[in-house]
Amino acid sequence: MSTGLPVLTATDFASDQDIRWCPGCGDYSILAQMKKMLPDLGLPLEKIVFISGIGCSSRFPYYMNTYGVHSIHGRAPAVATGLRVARPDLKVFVITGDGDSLSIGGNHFIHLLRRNVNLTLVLFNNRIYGLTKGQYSPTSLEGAVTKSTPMGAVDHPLNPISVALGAEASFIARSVDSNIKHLAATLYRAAQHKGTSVVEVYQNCNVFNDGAFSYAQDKATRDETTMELEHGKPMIFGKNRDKGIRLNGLRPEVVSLTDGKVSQDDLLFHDEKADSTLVHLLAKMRHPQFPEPIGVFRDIDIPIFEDQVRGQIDSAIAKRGKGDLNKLFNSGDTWKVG
Amino acid sequence: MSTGLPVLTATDFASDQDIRWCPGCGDYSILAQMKKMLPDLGLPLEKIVFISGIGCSSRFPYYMNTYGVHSIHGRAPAVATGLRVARPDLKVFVITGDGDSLSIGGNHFIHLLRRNVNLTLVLFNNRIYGLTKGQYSPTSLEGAVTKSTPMGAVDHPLNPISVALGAEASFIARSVDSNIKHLAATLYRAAQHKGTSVVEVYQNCNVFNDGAFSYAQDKATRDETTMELEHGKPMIFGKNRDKGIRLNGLRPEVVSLTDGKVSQDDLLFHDEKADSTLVHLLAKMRHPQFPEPIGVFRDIDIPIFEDQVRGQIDSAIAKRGKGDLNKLFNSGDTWKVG
Amino acid sequence: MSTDTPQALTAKQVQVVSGITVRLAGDSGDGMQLLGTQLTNTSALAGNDVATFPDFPAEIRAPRGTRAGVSGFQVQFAAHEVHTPGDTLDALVAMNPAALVTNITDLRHGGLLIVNEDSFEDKDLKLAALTTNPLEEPWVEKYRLAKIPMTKLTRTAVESLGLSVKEADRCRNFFAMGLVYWLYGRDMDATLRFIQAKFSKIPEIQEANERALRAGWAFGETTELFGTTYQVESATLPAGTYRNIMGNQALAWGLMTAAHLSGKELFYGSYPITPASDILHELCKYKNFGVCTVQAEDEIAAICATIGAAYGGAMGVTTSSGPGIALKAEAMGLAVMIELPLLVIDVQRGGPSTGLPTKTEQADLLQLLYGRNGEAPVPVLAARSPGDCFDTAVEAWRIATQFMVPVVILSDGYIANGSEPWAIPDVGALEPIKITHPTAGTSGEKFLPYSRDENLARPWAIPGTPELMHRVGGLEKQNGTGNVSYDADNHEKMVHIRAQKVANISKVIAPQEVFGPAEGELLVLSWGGTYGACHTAVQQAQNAGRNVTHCHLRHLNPFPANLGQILGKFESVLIPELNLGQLRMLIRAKYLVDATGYNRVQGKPFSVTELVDKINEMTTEKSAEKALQSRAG
Amino acid sequence: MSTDTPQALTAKQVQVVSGITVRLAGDSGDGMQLLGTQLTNTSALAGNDVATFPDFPAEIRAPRGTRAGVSGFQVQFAAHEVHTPGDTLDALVAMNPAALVTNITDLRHGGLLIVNEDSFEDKDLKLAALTTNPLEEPWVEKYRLAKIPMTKLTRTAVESLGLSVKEADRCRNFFAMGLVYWLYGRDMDATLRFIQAKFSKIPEIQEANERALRAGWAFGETTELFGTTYQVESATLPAGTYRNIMGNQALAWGLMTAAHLSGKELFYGSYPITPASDILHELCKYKNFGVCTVQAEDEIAAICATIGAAYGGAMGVTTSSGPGIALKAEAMGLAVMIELPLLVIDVQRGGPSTGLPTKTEQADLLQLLYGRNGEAPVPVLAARSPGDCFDTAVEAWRIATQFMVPVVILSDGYIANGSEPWAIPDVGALEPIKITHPTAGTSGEKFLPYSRDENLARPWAIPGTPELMHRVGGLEKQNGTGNVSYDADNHEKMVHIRAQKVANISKVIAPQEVFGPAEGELLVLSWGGTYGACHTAVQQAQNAGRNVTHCHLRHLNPFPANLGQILGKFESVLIPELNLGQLRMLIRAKYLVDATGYNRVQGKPFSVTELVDKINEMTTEKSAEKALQSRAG
Ligand SMILES: Cc1ncc(C[n+]2csc(CCOP(=O)(O)OP(=O)(O)O)c2C)c(N)n1
Ligand SMILES: Cc1ncc(C[n+]2csc(CCOP(=O)(O)OP(=O)(O)O)c2C)c(N)n1
Ligand code: SF4
Ligand code: SF4
Ligand SMILES: [Mg+2]
Ligand SMILES: [Mg+2]
Repeated sequence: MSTGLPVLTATDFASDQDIRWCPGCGDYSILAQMKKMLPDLGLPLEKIVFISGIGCSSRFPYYMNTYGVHSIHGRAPAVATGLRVARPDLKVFVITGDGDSLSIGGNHFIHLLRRNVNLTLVLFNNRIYGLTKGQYSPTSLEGAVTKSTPMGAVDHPLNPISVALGAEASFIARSVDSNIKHLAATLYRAAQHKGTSVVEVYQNCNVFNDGAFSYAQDKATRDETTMELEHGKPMIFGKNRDKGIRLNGLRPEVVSLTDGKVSQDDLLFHDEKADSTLVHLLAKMRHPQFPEPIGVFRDIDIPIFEDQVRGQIDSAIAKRGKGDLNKLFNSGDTWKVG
Repeated sequence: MSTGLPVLTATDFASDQDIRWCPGCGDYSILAQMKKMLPDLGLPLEKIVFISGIGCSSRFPYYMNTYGVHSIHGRAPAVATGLRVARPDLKVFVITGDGDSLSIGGNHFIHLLRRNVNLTLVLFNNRIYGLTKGQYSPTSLEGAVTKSTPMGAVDHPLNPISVALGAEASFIARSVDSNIKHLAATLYRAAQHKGTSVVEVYQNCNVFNDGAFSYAQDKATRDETTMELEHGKPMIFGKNRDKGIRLNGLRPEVVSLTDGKVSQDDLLFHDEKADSTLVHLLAKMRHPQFPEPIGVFRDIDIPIFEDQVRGQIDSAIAKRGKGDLNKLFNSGDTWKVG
Repeated sequence: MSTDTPQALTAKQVQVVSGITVRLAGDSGDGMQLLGTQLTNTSALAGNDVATFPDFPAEIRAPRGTRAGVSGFQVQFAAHEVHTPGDTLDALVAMNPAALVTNITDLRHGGLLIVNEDSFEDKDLKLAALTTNPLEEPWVEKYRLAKIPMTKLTRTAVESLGLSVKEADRCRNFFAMGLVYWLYGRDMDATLRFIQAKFSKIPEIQEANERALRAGWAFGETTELFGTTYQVESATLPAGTYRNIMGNQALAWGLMTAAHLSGKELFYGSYPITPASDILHELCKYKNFGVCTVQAEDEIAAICATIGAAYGGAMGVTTSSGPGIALKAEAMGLAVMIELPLLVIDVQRGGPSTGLPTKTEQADLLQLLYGRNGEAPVPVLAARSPGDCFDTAVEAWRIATQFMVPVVILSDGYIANGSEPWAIPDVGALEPIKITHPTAGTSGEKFLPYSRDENLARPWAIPGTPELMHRVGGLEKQNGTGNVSYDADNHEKMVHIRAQKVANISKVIAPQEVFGPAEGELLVLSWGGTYGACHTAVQQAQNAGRNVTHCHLRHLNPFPANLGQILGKFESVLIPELNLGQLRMLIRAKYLVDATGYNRVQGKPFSVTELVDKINEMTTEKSAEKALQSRAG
Repeated sequence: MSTDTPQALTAKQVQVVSGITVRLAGDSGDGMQLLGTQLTNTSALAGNDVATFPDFPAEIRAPRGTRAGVSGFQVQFAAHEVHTPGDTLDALVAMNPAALVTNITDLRHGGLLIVNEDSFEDKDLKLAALTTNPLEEPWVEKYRLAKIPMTKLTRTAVESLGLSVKEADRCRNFFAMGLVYWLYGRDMDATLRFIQAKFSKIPEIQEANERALRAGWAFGETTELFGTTYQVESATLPAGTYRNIMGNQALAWGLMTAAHLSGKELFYGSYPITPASDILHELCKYKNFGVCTVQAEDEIAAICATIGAAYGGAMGVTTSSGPGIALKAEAMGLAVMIELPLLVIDVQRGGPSTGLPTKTEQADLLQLLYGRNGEAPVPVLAARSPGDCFDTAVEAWRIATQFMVPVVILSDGYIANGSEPWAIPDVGALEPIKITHPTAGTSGEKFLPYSRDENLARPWAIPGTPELMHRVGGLEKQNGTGNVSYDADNHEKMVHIRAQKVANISKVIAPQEVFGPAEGELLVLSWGGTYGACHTAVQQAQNAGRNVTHCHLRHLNPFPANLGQILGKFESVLIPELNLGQLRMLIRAKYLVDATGYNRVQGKPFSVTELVDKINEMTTEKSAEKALQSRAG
């Protein structure tokens, strides 16, 4: 989209602060793709605000030459909601980690989604607490051995996509830090969505949880272990696009497209606008049983919180006229003295 | 189940405190059915603990002649988790409201479920904040006019069943305050489950949200507006059991069983052990488009948090022997003086 | 009232009295709060000064007829200034036995006791956990008892309307109202208007309530039961247009006015909690004033949303009560660190923990001052009366924006639900609140988000402003640039700047005033909602010739610059508080003054009498003329 | 060390010194913390008294070579008692330019400066934001510079093992270590054992590190670079078996011991936060001791789970740091109301808000005392050193169970990560903690969950006990029955009981002791982690003849019963704190003593020197003999 504005480049979005992530951290690539994607939005720097909680990932705003708030642990969605309601003219991004958004911040996360505040939330999922040096997180797998679980984690991990769906999110997507083209494209789609868009990014913490997503990151394996979702297209994956997903009752199953038994038309077709049941089914497809879907799971239009909040203000003014304090104070039973 | 214990009756479970709910409140019937059901568990009074947050519903423990904690707003699941881990010999119930569990307590709610702590949570859903005199809650419908939303609520309501499913709950059920037989039976099923069992109860707040669930409560309409789930049985409803639910792709649809076109075998069969996709689809069936399913949506067996926590302690002792502090203190580099 | 001995109820006579204290008590279902409000408005309209004290159970609808279910509303209306709802009752209206036994001890001997005798049957007594009928107890002799079959009389009054018994009985309260109106020569018009408005949709109910009201009045006139009616002349308040106002309402209006005066949009993020919820209920009515209310998922989200709005340039306000305020502590620390203007309002209730939600207390002062990690100072103001909530809100926002700091306002359940006549201000005449947001290019060099003005305030640059992009956050900031800094000296400097900034506020606030001699025997130092009782007690003691002065604080942090001097001028200092001595600790620590505390923690306001007694105990008889001298001088 | 002027590095000689302070500084990746720990243990094993101060960046791995990435570890080892890591350095080992420039100012003139010259190339200088090579600056003259090509030497040492360059270079730190060991005549055995254990799985790395260590030692011996080696005799500590212990470790062990002494299971609910997380990491290792650790979803859940466990009869403990403690405020109020024993531990860090996570501070005292709604008093204890964390934990649990009250322990980042020799106690010899849970039928009549014993403690009846079923909660409780009560007098009574219960603790705690004369010119009053610096400063001043006494508090609430008398015996009182004067306020308020504050908020411990200066400023020269007299008498 073109505006009269001077065209910006990725470097315009870099702040003057040196970056403090560990060498090799997946956060770098997410930062890079974000900067690469932002100019395409055609917005001036001052119209963009990054809001984060606490965590390695949440240092993100300091590295952006935009407005930003590095808030407190888990509360970024609430801060962002207030900002959007007060300033619907701003483009807001929420940057959060798996602990920030699903551990301490889980409640704000689901309430952000149910309100459908118009902003983009990027969830850096490294399945670990990075900043506090390696305790397990709500997305750590069962049995994960970490600083706080020497004998293995015992709670069942949360699936960010399922939680988002449980909270009726209107836009849900997933990407991978190292899959940079896909990541940039997915961030762009999310930024275009009207309402809350959630992007889970598989992010490697090479210091405390190295290789957690290697299956989805390695060029060698990723075509077999992930499946790019395309709206209206059949669900096909594999280096040679030789496998697909077919529906069997309410169950997805992997089928071969080479043995001639199954044709593309028999496959499950992706529909970003479909009932949430399809999204649910896709969310449940986990490695290694299934290729893990990446891309946009869902993109539907439903009313936006701040639009409605402000809409009520406008219609109240339309109905009752702009309020007059003196009138208000003098309404009802009053009396004069002297 | 029979134990050597003196057989208890409902009245044994009544405390000496007078009940302070509004006349006509749905909470009375839930309390009554709970007391009616408890003796069937064959547990002595002292082995049972009721833990609640804050709200009208959360006054519940005061009325039970068992142990109990009337904790703070939204935190009952956390208190209960600590108690269960410390005391796996106790039968624990969590009593909570729609605001208590899904507004301020939403995060503890989902983390309780993902841990699958062995207890029964009863969610009194009256779609309103009762105790604070009538503000909208996360389950209030869009447009709900309440003390805090004179022009109607604008956020999209949370569906407790969907949220529970998003957090991978192992037992999910729904019942209605006035449907007392069904309520008692459902509470009993929940209490029998090993793991976290969630029961959403439609509860009438006759003072601030009267009739919110009248469609599901009135004997006249409830057979048409609700559908009792039965494991392994086809989904049939209607006063004359003349309607059923059939699957169309991933979509459920209401079909007539009278026009001879559809037979019971064509219907969707309920399976409490099925993939979560079926539960998801049932959760999405809302009045008036669909009859709302009541009864047990899901009942699966997965590992229990406190069992595993204690299991690790036991195996650590088995492996390394019961710890000896003197040994520990004197291990590693030490030196003598004098 | 003068007389203290029961007087026969004979021939009617009008007695002029300077003030009357009445309490209406009945079932929470009986609409006592509504009656109380009506009597209050009517009395205010009659030109009396009034003060009220509603007292209702924590339960929504406690079981009918039980003691727990009793709801009461006390009003004092007088021909002179009143600052409290009154200590003892001149009249008690008890709609049932539970209401009688739970309130009777507050009725003065010889006071008027009006009961609905229809509700004293065995089942009623049982509900009130009574084995005998109190009306037959010897101690009722101490009062002037008026037994009235209100139920029967009301039913007859509305008979022809064909209402159900239940509906008919619901009109009882208006019968009682009518009787009270007659007794005190009150005008029924306002209440009739109210009935018409409220029940316009159900004409027969409207008609029924009107009839019940009139029947009550007529009953008083015709029956032999009452020998005297009472007349309270109108008080001489300062000239102006008045209305009756409740504390939470005044707070809401004050916030709206502050937004207006500063040209800001009011963003209000809150989570319901007693007794603060009514602020939310009030503000959400005024969307056409551009008021934006968000009911958040919890108190943490509420304040965080408010912080987000403040970063965006709005007037951010969040309110709660004790337990909810505790949850806001961490986020308040963030607001301190990022130095944004913000109002955090605590309507205090009985604590600790869930405590006594519907009772009043002053025990959150130290929580608001110190309940955050690290050195995180915030200004704290406290309102002293329902009407004062308005001014306090406006001043708090003035300070917040001038010093770029979150400001705390303390109210309490007593003033939040209490009401008093309020001299309506002319909004146009109020001093505007000037706020400037920096814009690009005002200075050539790089923008410094943590640069300082003469107040040590940093610039409030808001998103959308070209070239001023900057990041704020909870990590220590480098002064000037606002970049994250772990530098030792910078940290110490910032800790001092944040403290000094708050301390500097004492330079802009009005010097503390006192009521009474500027020096002498005893200074009564109070804050917040106890103003009325303390002021009245000091006044009475002064009139009785005691050498005592009253000093009431609005500013708890920082203290007014001249407070030290004031304290130094008195032989002793008495600090009455509805807590265990929180202000007292602050005063002792700061001024090393051996202040005495008078502390009550009973969930209810002070009585004037207990304070007068304490003052008498701490002052000497002979001091009378001393007092006069220094007043003369 | 004595000499202060650079001396030529010529013929080797052994110099016996009473103590040495060394700091190892390098990239966070260079393993400086590991080296520091090794040097500490080795020195402790050599019988020295030691004190340490690790100082690392907030980032996990700040960018290599930058100033932000510098990690340091300071050790003082001595032949006498030491309570601080030392003010100025006798030797600084700098592995790169960033480490050099960020630490050099702490090296005393004439101090030994050892650098890895291989890491002073242009790219290294650039990373450190340097334009010139500091080794060529004139000011290095002030120090005894030893430029050593550590990288090259290490590579040669491990050459034959066929490691990658990266792997080889990782051994550099052990080369430096070996050199330091030689310099101070340290024994390499312990470190060799450590290397063998740590790298047993990768033999070639193990071998490489061993070689590097030996090469460093050999280099010292052979090279002409060093004229002197230093010898530190072993200190004369009280007899016993010692180990080196860190604060968080001692805290964890103290909790386990308290559980053992009380026959309770330790339930630990926590949420990770710097600098408290290591307590979780430590405790979760000891499952075979029956320790139950739960990492909750947030701090609120952590304390609530702990409350649930406590209700169930377990020993409940929750830990956090400032921001997380703020979140626990509401639940702490619940614990106060339901009167259950519980430990809440705050390892303080720089604030407010997220502040300076890895820096130390003492600014949470008032938060813990007052950061809750209503009157919600809790006992507060503070540990004074790493080893003292153990005793403090045990005493805190003793108090909690004896008085049925949640108890707060304050630690801080400095003692949490610092270490010192610890005289290992014989657990069998420690006094047991007696706890009795009531059982059914002990008394015929109805069980009263809120009845009181001589300490005002209520019975701890736990679920599963027949006939004792009862409900607790956050609403005010009726004394005795524990039923919900809104009664005015009961509320006031309960508020006083909860306050009195905490006040009563002063009857059971040991009377406060002082170090120095019992009366005189100056009392230095301190608390928590500043013990070491304050004690050492007072000792030095006393030795210099000043009339000064040290009083260090473990109990902040209630204060020891005799504190008032102690304060009264001194002409002036100095209260040094790493905050803006929080204890000072409490002391002034309670005792009306005009105490002076010495306050630093720089995220780091006091230096002994600054305190000595302050003491000298507040005492008189002539007081010397006075001091001696009162010591004699
Ligand atoms: C209230 C509070 N509790 C705890 C912490 C400590 N803390 C900081 S970040 C973090 C979790 C980080 O994990 P995640 O959100 O996954 O982010 P990551 O570092 O992995 O990117 C924790 C527990 C804090 N800063 N504040
Ligand atoms: C920390 C805190 N915030 C707010 C409140 C006030 N409060 C009490 S109950 C409640 C909500 C009640 O709604 P719900 O959970 O649906 O229970 P119900 O009364 O409807 O049964 C609120 C907001 C409180 N007691 N504590
Ligand atoms: S700790 Fe992990 S997540 Fe954090 S910066 Fe380092 S690599 Fe990245
Ligand atoms: S307010 Fe509603 S929910 Fe609460 S007791 Fe009354 S009827 Fe029941
Ligand atoms: Mg993470
Ligand atoms: Mg509800």
